[in-house]
Amino acid sequence: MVLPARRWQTRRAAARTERAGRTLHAMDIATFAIQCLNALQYGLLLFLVASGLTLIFGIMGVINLAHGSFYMLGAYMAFALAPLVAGTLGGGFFTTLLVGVVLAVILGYVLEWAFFSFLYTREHLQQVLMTYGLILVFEELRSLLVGDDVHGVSAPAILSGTLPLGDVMTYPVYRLFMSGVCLLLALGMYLVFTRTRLGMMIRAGSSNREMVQSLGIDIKFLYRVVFAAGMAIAVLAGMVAAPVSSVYPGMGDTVLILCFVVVVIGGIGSIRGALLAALLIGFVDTFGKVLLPQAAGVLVYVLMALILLWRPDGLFKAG
Amino acid sequence: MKAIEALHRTARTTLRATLLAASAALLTTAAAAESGAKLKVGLMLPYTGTYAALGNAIENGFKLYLQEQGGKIGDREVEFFKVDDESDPSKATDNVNKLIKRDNVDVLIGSVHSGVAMAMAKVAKDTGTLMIVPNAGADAVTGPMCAVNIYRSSFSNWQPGYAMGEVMAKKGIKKVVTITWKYAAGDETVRGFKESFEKGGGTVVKELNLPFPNVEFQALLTDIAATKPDAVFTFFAGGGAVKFVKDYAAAGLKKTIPLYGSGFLTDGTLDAQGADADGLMTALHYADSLDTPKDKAFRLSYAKTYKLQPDVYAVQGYDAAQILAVGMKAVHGDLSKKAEFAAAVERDKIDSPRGPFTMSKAHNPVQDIYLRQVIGKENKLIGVASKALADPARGCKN
Amino acid sequence: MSRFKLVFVGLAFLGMAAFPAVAGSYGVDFVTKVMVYAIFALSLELLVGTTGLVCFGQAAFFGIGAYAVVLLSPQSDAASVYCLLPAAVACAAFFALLVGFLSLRTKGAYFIMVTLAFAQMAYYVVHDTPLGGGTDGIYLMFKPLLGAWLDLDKPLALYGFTWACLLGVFGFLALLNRSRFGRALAGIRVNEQRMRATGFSTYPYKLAAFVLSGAIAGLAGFLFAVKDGFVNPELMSWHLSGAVLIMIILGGLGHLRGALVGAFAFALLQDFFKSEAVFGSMAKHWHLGLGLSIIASVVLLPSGLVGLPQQIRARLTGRSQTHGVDDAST
Amino acid sequence: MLRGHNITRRWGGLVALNQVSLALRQGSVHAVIGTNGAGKSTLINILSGEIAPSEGTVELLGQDVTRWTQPRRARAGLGRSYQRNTIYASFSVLENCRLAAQAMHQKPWHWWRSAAHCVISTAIAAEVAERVGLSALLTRPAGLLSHGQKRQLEIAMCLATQPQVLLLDEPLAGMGAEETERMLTLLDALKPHHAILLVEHDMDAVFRIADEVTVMVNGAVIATNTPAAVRLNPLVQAAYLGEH
Repeated sequence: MVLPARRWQTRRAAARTERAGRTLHAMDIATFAIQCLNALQYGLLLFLVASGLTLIFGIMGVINLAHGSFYMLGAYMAFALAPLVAGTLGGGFFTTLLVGVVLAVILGYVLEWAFFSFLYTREHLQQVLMTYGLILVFEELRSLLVGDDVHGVSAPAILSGTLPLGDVMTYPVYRLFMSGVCLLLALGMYLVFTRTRLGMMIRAGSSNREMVQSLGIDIKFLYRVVFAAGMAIAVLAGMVAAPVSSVYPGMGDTVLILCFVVVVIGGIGSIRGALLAALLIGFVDTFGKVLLPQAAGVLVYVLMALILLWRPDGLFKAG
Repeated sequence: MKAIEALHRTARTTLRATLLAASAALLTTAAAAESGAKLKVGLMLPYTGTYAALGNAIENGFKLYLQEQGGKIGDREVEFFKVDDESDPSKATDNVNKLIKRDNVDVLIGSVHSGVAMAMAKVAKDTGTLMIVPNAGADAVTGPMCAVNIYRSSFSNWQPGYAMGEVMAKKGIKKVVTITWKYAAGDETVRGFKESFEKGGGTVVKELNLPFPNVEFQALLTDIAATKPDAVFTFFAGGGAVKFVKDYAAAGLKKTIPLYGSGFLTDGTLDAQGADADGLMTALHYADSLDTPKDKAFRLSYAKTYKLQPDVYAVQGYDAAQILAVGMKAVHGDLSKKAEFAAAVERDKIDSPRGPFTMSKAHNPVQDIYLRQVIGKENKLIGVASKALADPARGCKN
Repeated sequence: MSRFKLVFVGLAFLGMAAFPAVAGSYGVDFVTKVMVYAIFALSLELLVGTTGLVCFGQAAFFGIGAYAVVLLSPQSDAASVYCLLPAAVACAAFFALLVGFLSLRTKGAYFIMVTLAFAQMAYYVVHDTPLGGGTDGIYLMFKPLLGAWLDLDKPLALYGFTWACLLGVFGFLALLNRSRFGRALAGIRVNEQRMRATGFSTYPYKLAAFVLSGAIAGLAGFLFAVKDGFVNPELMSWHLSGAVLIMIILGGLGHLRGALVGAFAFALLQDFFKSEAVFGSMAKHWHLGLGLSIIASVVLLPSGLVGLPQQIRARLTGRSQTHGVDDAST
Repeated sequence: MLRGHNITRRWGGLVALNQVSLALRQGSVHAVIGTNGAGKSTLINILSGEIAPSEGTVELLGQDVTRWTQPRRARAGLGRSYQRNTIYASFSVLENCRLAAQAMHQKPWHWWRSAAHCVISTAIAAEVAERVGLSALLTRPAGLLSHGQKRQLEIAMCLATQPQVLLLDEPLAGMGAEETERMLTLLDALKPHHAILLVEHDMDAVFRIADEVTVMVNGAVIATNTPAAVRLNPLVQAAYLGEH
């Protein structure tokens, strides 16, 4: 005879095995591996967008709400520039990328000069107001110039193939290319930060503004460069993502908050932290959707809250 | 320095102008509506943001009908008042009040976003203002919220889903996975689908959801591949629909697991989706090649007027104007006779480009839902998925 | 200056009180809405302007106050304001206590983001779970009654009630700012470390301010729900948190009347640029005008709209602004 | 009255303070000198409770306060001034002092009463302002004071909490001769009733006023003695005073 308590335990154990069995069924090893790949790829894309933000945020202390608009600008550039570039330079996707980035650098440089250069001595929140104004202006200019329709951007022919993945699925080569770009950029930023004089200046600038000035570095120029670089990265991210995400009004909006989450989890101004945080979010989001669909929307924020309660300065403090 | 001063001055003048305009707007509460001269139509549609293109199409459709009638509805000239609802339900009540109380409109046309439409319906019901919904499919508008003065020229979310469920069950498809955004339109469409599909003997083995504006589908596509259903049914619209269709094709699933959807998956998005959408089957109350005289005339006239191809939203806007015209004619321009207005609309057939339809008691179209297939950037008509399908109007006490 | 302030605020409240006499029903509605937003902005001003805590999740408290009204109202008849108002405020305050308790451990931009995170959690709870009644929102079937004599379903009654609430909140915060509590908060804004060294345990002060702010936002939420009779998850979205932050920055941080002015200016600017009478077909691109005027205000009004008189005076007397008195601690 | 015992502070692998001990007595000024980076500020921060020591204990008025928070130590009678001015620029001189005085009479629940009506705080504020010689400038916004006046106000705010132990971080920094003189007179006047720790770079002033001097090098104490004895200490001369 089995005691009631024991019986209850057995039943619970049975339930547990059954549940485990179901989960196992839902996700065998191959699927798990593919999901990891998805998470990795999503995380890397997030990093690509967020790294520009963390650069501007960390070094200049500007909370740039318009970063999402820069991303949108990039995506629309990929759409609108392609025919122009093909017509004038005869180039394809990669030439367009190059042209876009160059334009972004120029635009970023000018934007900093026109809208931000006089704001650093003011209250920080004035900058927030400024970037908010920019969001509205960018969004409307987009509507006036390109219209409100959804557009697709096709991937370049060389990258439009797919790789077989399991028996039903395939994996688009272009996504691999995207991940490659993200990794390259991460590596590039790492090298610039650790190996070059500019990187040294940037790191010094993020930790101590007075010291930089006392070293005789032109901080105005430094800021302008950083802002332009941050913008160029966002635009690049938008252009690279365009063939996958397509371009549509309001696309910068959704990406913005996620980017801030990445930056803050990673530690403001830390490229390493941003990379780690982006990957973390990639995994949480991907597996959350599959395993905990009811809470998928909230998981990322729970993650952020938990991490910040554990480490109030993010994973890596800059400097 | 001069420049700055000038700027200052402009800023000040602008401020003054703002205050003047605003106070003027606030204070004029015109009692001019009584004159009976012009019919005041309030368009509360999204003109900015994600749905801006839809708002414009609806307005175009509405104005096209008006133009065909010589600029008059029920012998009254029409004056338009427009409000951008921004697809933001939290501002909806204010926006609709702007039209009702400030502009004293006789008719409300709106909106696209169903949360906004819900807020509007509440105000319309409370104030008794005539309202025609030209898109938002929220079941509740012609369900629990139904009223004698609230009409819909489009569809209920339930309708395309239900029709597609019937079709797929008839095809002998057994196991289906559904995937949509976790919000009302998605939920209601899937619910309609499930109702008819399971009635027809199929089973929905998995219902996948993702939080609303999220467009990162890869994880769920992998899940679909692992589940290996016979087919997938989906509801997405706008940018999300484009990305979903492209991702679905890129993941190679299109070849192995056929994708079906509510028609919004491929409406207004085909250019962006390109070849990835080819062959997709969807259900909606309109298609690109209906080949009826009425539709041909409509399309020709629309294309001429706006240099654009019409879409389902334009049709819905056009029909909103038709519904208004039918009612207006019956009451001879006196909108206070709500019961007679309603009786006329319920009795008459609306000669829509989508094919004639009638209005249910709850004021939702009783219409054919077409089965369409994407062929060469067009939603070609394949057949009728469900003939004269009426929304069950659950909760409507009319 | 102080007398000027008093006169300005007094006139503003008198003007609002007298407004329904000259305005039509839309005007009454409009100003009711703006007054609700002004209360909401004041709640944030207590945190940002007074205490120096930039909260980016204020909409959550607003939304919780609003949802509490709808969810706690009986289905079949009207509730009493006496029960419902405290209940809505208490719900918001309780959530603020929870959020503040955890988030006040962090500082600066991290604090901004943690408050955002909690607000997003609240948003997704009402958006994705059956608790909140769905993504399309839910209706308040019967508006609450205030005793037998004041039916908040009547626009004028609601206007008066909102006006009184605004006056109450404004007066309360004005007193609070002058009190020892308020001075301590101001000290914390400028230099929290110094306050600690002086002997103030700053955490309880900040938490108290946070809860108060949440409660006031809850009051604004209550009024909003009663006004619209409809609540929607968008009430908790970060867009609204952002908008209210923009209002107080536009108005001028560090001044209670800044929140008032900001709420009005923001609403009027929107209405102005949306007006077809002025802009014709460009009215549909009203974001452009709003964006440009916000940028212009940043360029031309370094201390917000409330700093404008001083700026003009400085210009008239031919002197540049005195930069001596600012809150930089060095 | 304040005693630090074997205080050690490590930042990662770096040792900022190594086994530092010192004791302050009422009626004496204890100066701490040392080069930049010797650990003086870290020491003051640990004594006042701003940062926690890795090892060692702090004793205030006979109680072990190592685990107390900074505000609690402050209320128990430990006052400190900062190297940088920490006054509130937009408040008047009186308000600055009153805010500090208020720390002992917080009563935050009195939300309806203006802080200006708090009799005790106002009286204390006026008194400390007078002691540092600012009573003529009570209504002036602190941001408009001269540098020396700001330093005086800093001390006044420190005194407003009526502490028994004072930790002063470079109160003379950036002052002119006349202002220095006034400050030293003030310190002399404070000496009988307070225990004072003075971190200072101005050697002349230190040797004039201090009763005891601790010399720190690289986070460690190399000598503690009377000024005269310290001056003669060869270790100190080699490490520090030799530069003169």
